[in-house]
Amino acid sequence: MSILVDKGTRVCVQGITGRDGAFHTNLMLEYGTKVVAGVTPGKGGQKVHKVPVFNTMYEAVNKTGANTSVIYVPAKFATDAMYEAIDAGIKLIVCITEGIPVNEMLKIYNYLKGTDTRLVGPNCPGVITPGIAKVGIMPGWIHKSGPIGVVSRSGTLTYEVVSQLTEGGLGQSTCLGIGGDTIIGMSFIDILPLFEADKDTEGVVLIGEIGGTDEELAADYIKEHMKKPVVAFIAGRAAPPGKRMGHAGAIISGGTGTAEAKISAFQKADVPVAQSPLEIPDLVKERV
Amino acid sequence: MSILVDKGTRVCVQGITGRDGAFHTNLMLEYGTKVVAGVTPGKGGQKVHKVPVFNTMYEAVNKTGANTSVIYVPAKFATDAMYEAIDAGIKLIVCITEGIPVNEMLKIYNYLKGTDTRLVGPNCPGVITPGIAKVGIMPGWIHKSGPIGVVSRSGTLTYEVVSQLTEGGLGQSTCLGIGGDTIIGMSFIDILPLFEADKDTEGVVLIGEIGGTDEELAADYIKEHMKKPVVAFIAGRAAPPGKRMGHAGAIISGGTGTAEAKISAFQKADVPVAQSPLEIPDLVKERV
Amino acid sequence: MKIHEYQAREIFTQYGIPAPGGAVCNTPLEAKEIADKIGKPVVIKAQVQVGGRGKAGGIKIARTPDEAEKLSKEILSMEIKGIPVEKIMVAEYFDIKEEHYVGIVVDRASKRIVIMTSPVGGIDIEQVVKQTPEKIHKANIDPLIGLENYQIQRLIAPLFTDPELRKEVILIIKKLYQVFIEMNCSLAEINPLVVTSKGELLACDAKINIDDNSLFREELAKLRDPKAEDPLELAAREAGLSYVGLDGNVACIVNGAGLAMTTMDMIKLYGGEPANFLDVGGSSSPEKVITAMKIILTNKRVKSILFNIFGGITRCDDIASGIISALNSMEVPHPIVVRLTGTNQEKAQEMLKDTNLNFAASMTQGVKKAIELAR
Amino acid sequence: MKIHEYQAREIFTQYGIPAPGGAVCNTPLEAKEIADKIGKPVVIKAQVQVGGRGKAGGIKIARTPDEAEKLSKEILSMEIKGIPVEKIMVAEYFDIKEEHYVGIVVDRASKRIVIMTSPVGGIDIEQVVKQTPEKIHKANIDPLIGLENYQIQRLIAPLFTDPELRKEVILIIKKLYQVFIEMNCSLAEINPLVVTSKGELLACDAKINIDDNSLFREELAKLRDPKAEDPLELAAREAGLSYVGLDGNVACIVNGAGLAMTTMDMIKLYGGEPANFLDVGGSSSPEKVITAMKIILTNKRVKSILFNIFGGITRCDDIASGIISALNSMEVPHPIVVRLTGTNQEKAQEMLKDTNLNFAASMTQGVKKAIELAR
Repeated sequence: MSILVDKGTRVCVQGITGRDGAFHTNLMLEYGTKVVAGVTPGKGGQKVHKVPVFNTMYEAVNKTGANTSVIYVPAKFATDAMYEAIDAGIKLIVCITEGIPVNEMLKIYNYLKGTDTRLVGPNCPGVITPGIAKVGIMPGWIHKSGPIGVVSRSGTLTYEVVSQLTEGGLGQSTCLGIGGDTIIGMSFIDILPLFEADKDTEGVVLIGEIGGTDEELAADYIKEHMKKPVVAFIAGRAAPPGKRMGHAGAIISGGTGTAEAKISAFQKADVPVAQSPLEIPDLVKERV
Repeated sequence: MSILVDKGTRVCVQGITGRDGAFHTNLMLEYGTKVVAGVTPGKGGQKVHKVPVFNTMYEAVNKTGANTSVIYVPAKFATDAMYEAIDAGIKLIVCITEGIPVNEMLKIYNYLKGTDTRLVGPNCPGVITPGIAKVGIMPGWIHKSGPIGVVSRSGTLTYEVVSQLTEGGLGQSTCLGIGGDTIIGMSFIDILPLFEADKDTEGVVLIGEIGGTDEELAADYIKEHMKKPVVAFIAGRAAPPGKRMGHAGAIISGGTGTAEAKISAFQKADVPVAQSPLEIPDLVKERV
Repeated sequence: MKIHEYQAREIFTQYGIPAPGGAVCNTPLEAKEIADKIGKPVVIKAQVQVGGRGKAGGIKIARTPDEAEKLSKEILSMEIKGIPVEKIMVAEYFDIKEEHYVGIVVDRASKRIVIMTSPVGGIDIEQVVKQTPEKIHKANIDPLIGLENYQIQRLIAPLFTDPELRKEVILIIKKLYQVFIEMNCSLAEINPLVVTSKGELLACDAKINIDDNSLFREELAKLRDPKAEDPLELAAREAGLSYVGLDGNVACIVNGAGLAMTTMDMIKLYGGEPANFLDVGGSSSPEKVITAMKIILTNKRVKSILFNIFGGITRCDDIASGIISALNSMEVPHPIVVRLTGTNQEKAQEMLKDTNLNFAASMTQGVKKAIELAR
Repeated sequence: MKIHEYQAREIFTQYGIPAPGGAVCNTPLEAKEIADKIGKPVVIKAQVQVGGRGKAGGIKIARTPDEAEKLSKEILSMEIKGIPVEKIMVAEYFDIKEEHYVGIVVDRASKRIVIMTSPVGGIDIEQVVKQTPEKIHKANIDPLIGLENYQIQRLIAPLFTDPELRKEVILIIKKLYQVFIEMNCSLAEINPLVVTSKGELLACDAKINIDDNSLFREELAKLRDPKAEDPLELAAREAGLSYVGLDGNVACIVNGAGLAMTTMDMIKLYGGEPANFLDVGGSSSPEKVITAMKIILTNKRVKSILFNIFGGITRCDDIASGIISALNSMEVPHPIVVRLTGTNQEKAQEMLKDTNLNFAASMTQGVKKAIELAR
């Protein structure tokens, strides 16, 4: 087992004919992901790495049975792509795109509540179930199948942590980045219950960062609902307040969102917080 | 048992200080309905027929435990009242108001899907569970407790049918009018499953009219899902096409919505269709 | 509420939807002047709110201003489906390469807004729906989200291949949607959306129906043309009633649309012919009853009048006091049958006990009595 | 993105939110002229995008045009929190009866839009939230529905009792919400919303932050004042990078915000001091690397440079080719430590094998090496 992505995952790449879309389609295929379709309006009929391209998601889903979409289209068109995917009945949308306006994401988030579709991202590296399928842009080779779930607000920092885990002999059930934006689809508290329920996950690594209160909510959730051990890491201890640290969501403002507050929340929930990614594998081994 | 309205129903009247609101508050109280609160912005602190008036639904719900709202406010303010009721956690909204713009109702309808609130109406007479409570404007005295569920797109026509049933010795489990507008909250196919599941309902009378295809959908639903007998009546056999018959929804346009089509759909579903309200009690007795 | 083509065209123009040059007028001379100004062949179109005006001869092409004057005179003297032509639209005539259809409606079944396109424009779209449904392309719009680009793309892909035309059509559809939302439409239609022989895109006909429940907005209400309407229906609506005239002789005054329809149905069932549909509405007042009586008395075919009232929010005493005022203020030459049940019925019966009306205890009894009295 | 008070005030005025008369200027003489035109006492306010300008002496009241000139001169020569005052706002001064707060923000926790009102206006709202939270009134707006009347009613009931004032405030809040939506704001605030001694309602301060992700809209992007910003951060942003200057001497160039923050954290953890946050972003190109190098070399405190790249969508070969171009096109006086892992890493290693950079196999190794080289 795993969460979100498994053997039944059939991927449609939205924006498959773009530079990044085509490049990562190839890498996903090489990893063994069932990329069954791509969509770029006006380019239907082409093929990208032997994957058939359609003009619309509706066509792609109907003709290929795609159930998962990964979005590489530019920010200006990304929410349109999401609505199209929802409308076509896609069950999981993974949105890689960065820079989507907040008011559009607010609408998408509230709209999704009335549907069966789940959204990971935007501004995220995607979801990988090692050895089965990767849906996104993470380098596949650093991952190894195993019992640890990884959930993160970051992209490359996740790769760093995963490669530490793999080097430390700890494989992963599923790893995912939920995105660095202010408003994202699934949050930590949406992902943690999935890991808690997943038979193949024995422990979870949670990688947070400054900004917002999602880590504090996650700490509360872990304390009250989780039996599986969780190890946390928080990026941004050295960040000054009031400055956006790259991610739209990584900003300490009005005294909330500090690394200290998040670390203290985890400590209160008996979740050990690593000081550096290097420490994570040992903290996990102590608990699992 | 019954559907939608029962002993636990605690009503808040939105627009309680208006002419109709106050008048029907009194009649609902006389019928035995637990009218626990009223709301009119700016008139908080007053009492109407000993019912306390609040400025906001939030206050009304928090202070009185109201779980059902009945709306008598003018069309211009009615959707605002509905959003307020939804926001305050009301479980059933009964909207009596007539003349609400269609585009506002389209929004309300689609918004409700993401909530736990049910809407009966607008432009409807309300819901009554005889002997227990009435939430609306129907004359209480024509009803009698018993095994027949009544659901109707009409108001006064429903009274006519109900009084025939009562005179014919057939009491009612719950009677409701779902409203005569183009876009309404609950439709026949939302109500029929409730009657099918209700232990105290042994048969259903469905009163349709020209316009739309809700009766055709109901016929399909009955054929495929219902074990309890249903008797139908369709108003508007003598209506000319292209003319709106009072109700915004009662119009034959583009060849759809004719009485013939609806009657034929029911006949195909083995649902007897009465030629006049007078025939209904006998048709029910034959089946129940 | 229907509005005229020229009104819809003005709205489209305000929103930036391209239309052929032209103007509306009500005399042949003005038509000539407009044609002269355009300086090209023109098309003259009767402004009537009924379908099939083309087949009825209400649309003609004039090559010269003089011909425009002549044809305008003909059209302005026509009646189309019983409606006299009061105004005509004179617009530039174009050679047509393609005729498409774009329309937006409220869809009752899905409870959403539906946009439809078809490469088969210029004819009644319902015919296309019936005969070649595969040529209709639909998109379902969630009113909470609005029209999305992917939906437009899907709708126009089967109609237009030229990228430049596509760009223009996308804008036109967005503007049409904006009209639909901002003008509280129940229908907004361009049929045909024309590609001229020179490759221009033009909305060559404009149709807008406005949601009746939105007419509290003054800017929408003022679009109504009282002349385009049956005067009795107009008078009824202004008094807050619903009236539809029919061909029979048994008039009825009923509270509630469903019961009013059923009353008509029963009149027919028992061998009579209803003279009208008349719903006095929910919160009825004595004044409404008086207006209802006046409207009914205008219909010379009427032989008897049936009041069929089942009071809920309507109070029987309001109706009774309306009947009394009406009898006191006007001559009523027809026999009246009264059936009053429901809210405040005792009070009403008390009020009417000294009149010489025919009382009925049930709808059936009332209907039968009224039919009998109409013979 | 923050914008100046005077810009926010202009936007408010365009939307019909009432504000005191006045204008913005950048010389004492102009200030005198504006004050003269107003003909009443004026308030002079420094236009700087930092909080606490009042306490810092950046807001002064002038009774006469001459005094306005004198005080303007003082304010225009000030620096507030390190920012020189370039412009001042000169506005009519009013006797204040009440000061309220109205603000709209994106609420991360509820993922909705939140409107807040408070009868305690004119001071930092976060202080009110902390000290007297019962004086903050909130409404949660579903972005799919928008602001509803009942919400406004609830928000203003505790602030205003006068029915006329309430009507005006309802309009102001509706307009503020419209500004928030149409201008893609992350914050839109009137603080204080003043009731003058004569009973007038005026927005006496205006604050708008615009969502950075919406700056592709030109009309929003042009509101940016480059002078109000750190020049390095500006240069970085224009090149598609994220840069924040810090006080240390170990520079870092990282791909990904989380990894960049962690790199800073690690530099500190191992006893060094980071010179900056620098994220080259997702789809990185060689050009971005060159710009990053240029920015870092502008910081005179820098002693060593660490590249920490874990390639995903970023390709290591792009970074490598950027490094090579940078080394070829500019003088780099500091030692460079390179850690490159991930997508196309072999290609990158091959490209860089002939340079004399310091290579690190891991982040920890790279961080330690860079700290060592900075000593």
